[in-house]
Amino acid sequence: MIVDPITFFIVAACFLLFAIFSMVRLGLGPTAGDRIVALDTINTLVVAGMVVLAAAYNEVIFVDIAIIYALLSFVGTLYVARYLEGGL
Amino acid sequence: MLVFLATSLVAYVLYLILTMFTGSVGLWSTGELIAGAVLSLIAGAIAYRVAFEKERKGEKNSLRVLNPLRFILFLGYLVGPFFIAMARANIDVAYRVITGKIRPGIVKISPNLKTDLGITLLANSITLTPGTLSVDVDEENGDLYVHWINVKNPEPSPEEVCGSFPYWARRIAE
Amino acid sequence: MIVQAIIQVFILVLILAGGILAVWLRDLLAAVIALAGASLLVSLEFYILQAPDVAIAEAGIGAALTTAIYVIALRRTHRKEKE
Amino acid sequence: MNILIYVLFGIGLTFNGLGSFALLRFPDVYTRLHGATKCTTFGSIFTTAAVIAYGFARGGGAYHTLAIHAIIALIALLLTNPTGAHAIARAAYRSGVKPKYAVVDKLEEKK
Repeated sequence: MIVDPITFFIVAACFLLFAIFSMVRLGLGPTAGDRIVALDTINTLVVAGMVVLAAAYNEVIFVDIAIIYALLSFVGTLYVARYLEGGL
Repeated sequence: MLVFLATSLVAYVLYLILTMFTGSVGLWSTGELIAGAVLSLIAGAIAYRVAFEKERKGEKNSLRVLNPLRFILFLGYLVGPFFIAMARANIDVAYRVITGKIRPGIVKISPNLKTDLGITLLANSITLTPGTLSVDVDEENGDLYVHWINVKNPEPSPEEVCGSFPYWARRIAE
Repeated sequence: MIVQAIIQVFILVLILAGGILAVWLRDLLAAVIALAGASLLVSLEFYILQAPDVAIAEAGIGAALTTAIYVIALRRTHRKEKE
Repeated sequence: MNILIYVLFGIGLTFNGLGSFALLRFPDVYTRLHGATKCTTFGSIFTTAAVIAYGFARGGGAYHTLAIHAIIALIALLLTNPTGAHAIARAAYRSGVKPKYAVVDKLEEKK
């Protein structure tokens, strides 16, 4: 009836595999814009993985870290984008 | 003053949702209720200047956003037309990732929205739906510059790019 | 628990890749971005090791504060590294 | 209920994988943003929905709290992701990156 926790761990491992692909783009990317896109993708993947792992460990506070991380990584992305625009 | 109270109220509702199932007074414990009230008043005092800004052309505060009817309309928009458009967008992008057929370009549309909230809603909707990505916005008259991955027509109408979204944004935000 | 071991290996490989990129790239803005990615994955490692409070602190400092300070410092100086 | 959770995870993983492959395959910043933003947001909706379904299926106070917090995390992700994509696109355009293979560029004509 209830899903085995090993499923959640397998899903999180797949997320990290995709994060490795994005890290390749972060290393290759010719302009700074490509690198920020890769960082944004890694952020989204890690936040989704944190929510999945919280269900695997059965701890509520782990989801709160995902919320905080989603909001704070947005601040970092905005800083780099403002720098590229020439503002700040 | 009204803006301050509204901001505090939104913060308090969020706090109550986050601390649900903790105690005996209804679903919450007494300590959580008091601490939430104090913290949300502090948050409202700090953030009320940026939470509800003045409109772009009028003078009144845009408190109409707090109308519950608009919330219900927004939820219906999220699960109805928005979700269908998003699913279509993803199948389209998946097709283009696999085959690699693209014909990109930047086009301009004029949706004639008046409030900042309406333009934000429309731009976010455009970013998440078929083949389009909002690049820049003209601050004076609200024109949007949209990167389109498969250009069919160099000078399109708003309906051609984003379907019924300007209609929904106007109904929700104005 | 072979899957958990695989997760640990992936995270450590990613942290190592981020750190090496941050040292190796000549464009300093790109190095800052790689450092932000590395600190993000350090936070995930703390999370896997069951230390949520440390993970929250690392999230706040690594993602927002360090990136902001480095970007402001770049604004005042040069973007490219000198040979 | 089990089958529903497995199906949601399958769809979510497929779209997340396509998103990160799009990052490697497309030619310039704007098309990469298309793939990355849309596919990862859509995939994350599905995997988070699987966690929400798991929380409500297990029942009890702790699991309901897990599901509600997952809903709030999903809302935060939905709000911040397209806004960040818009900021990156605007910054890339203003820093002088031109779209490759573009057939029309109205923003260029404006300036």
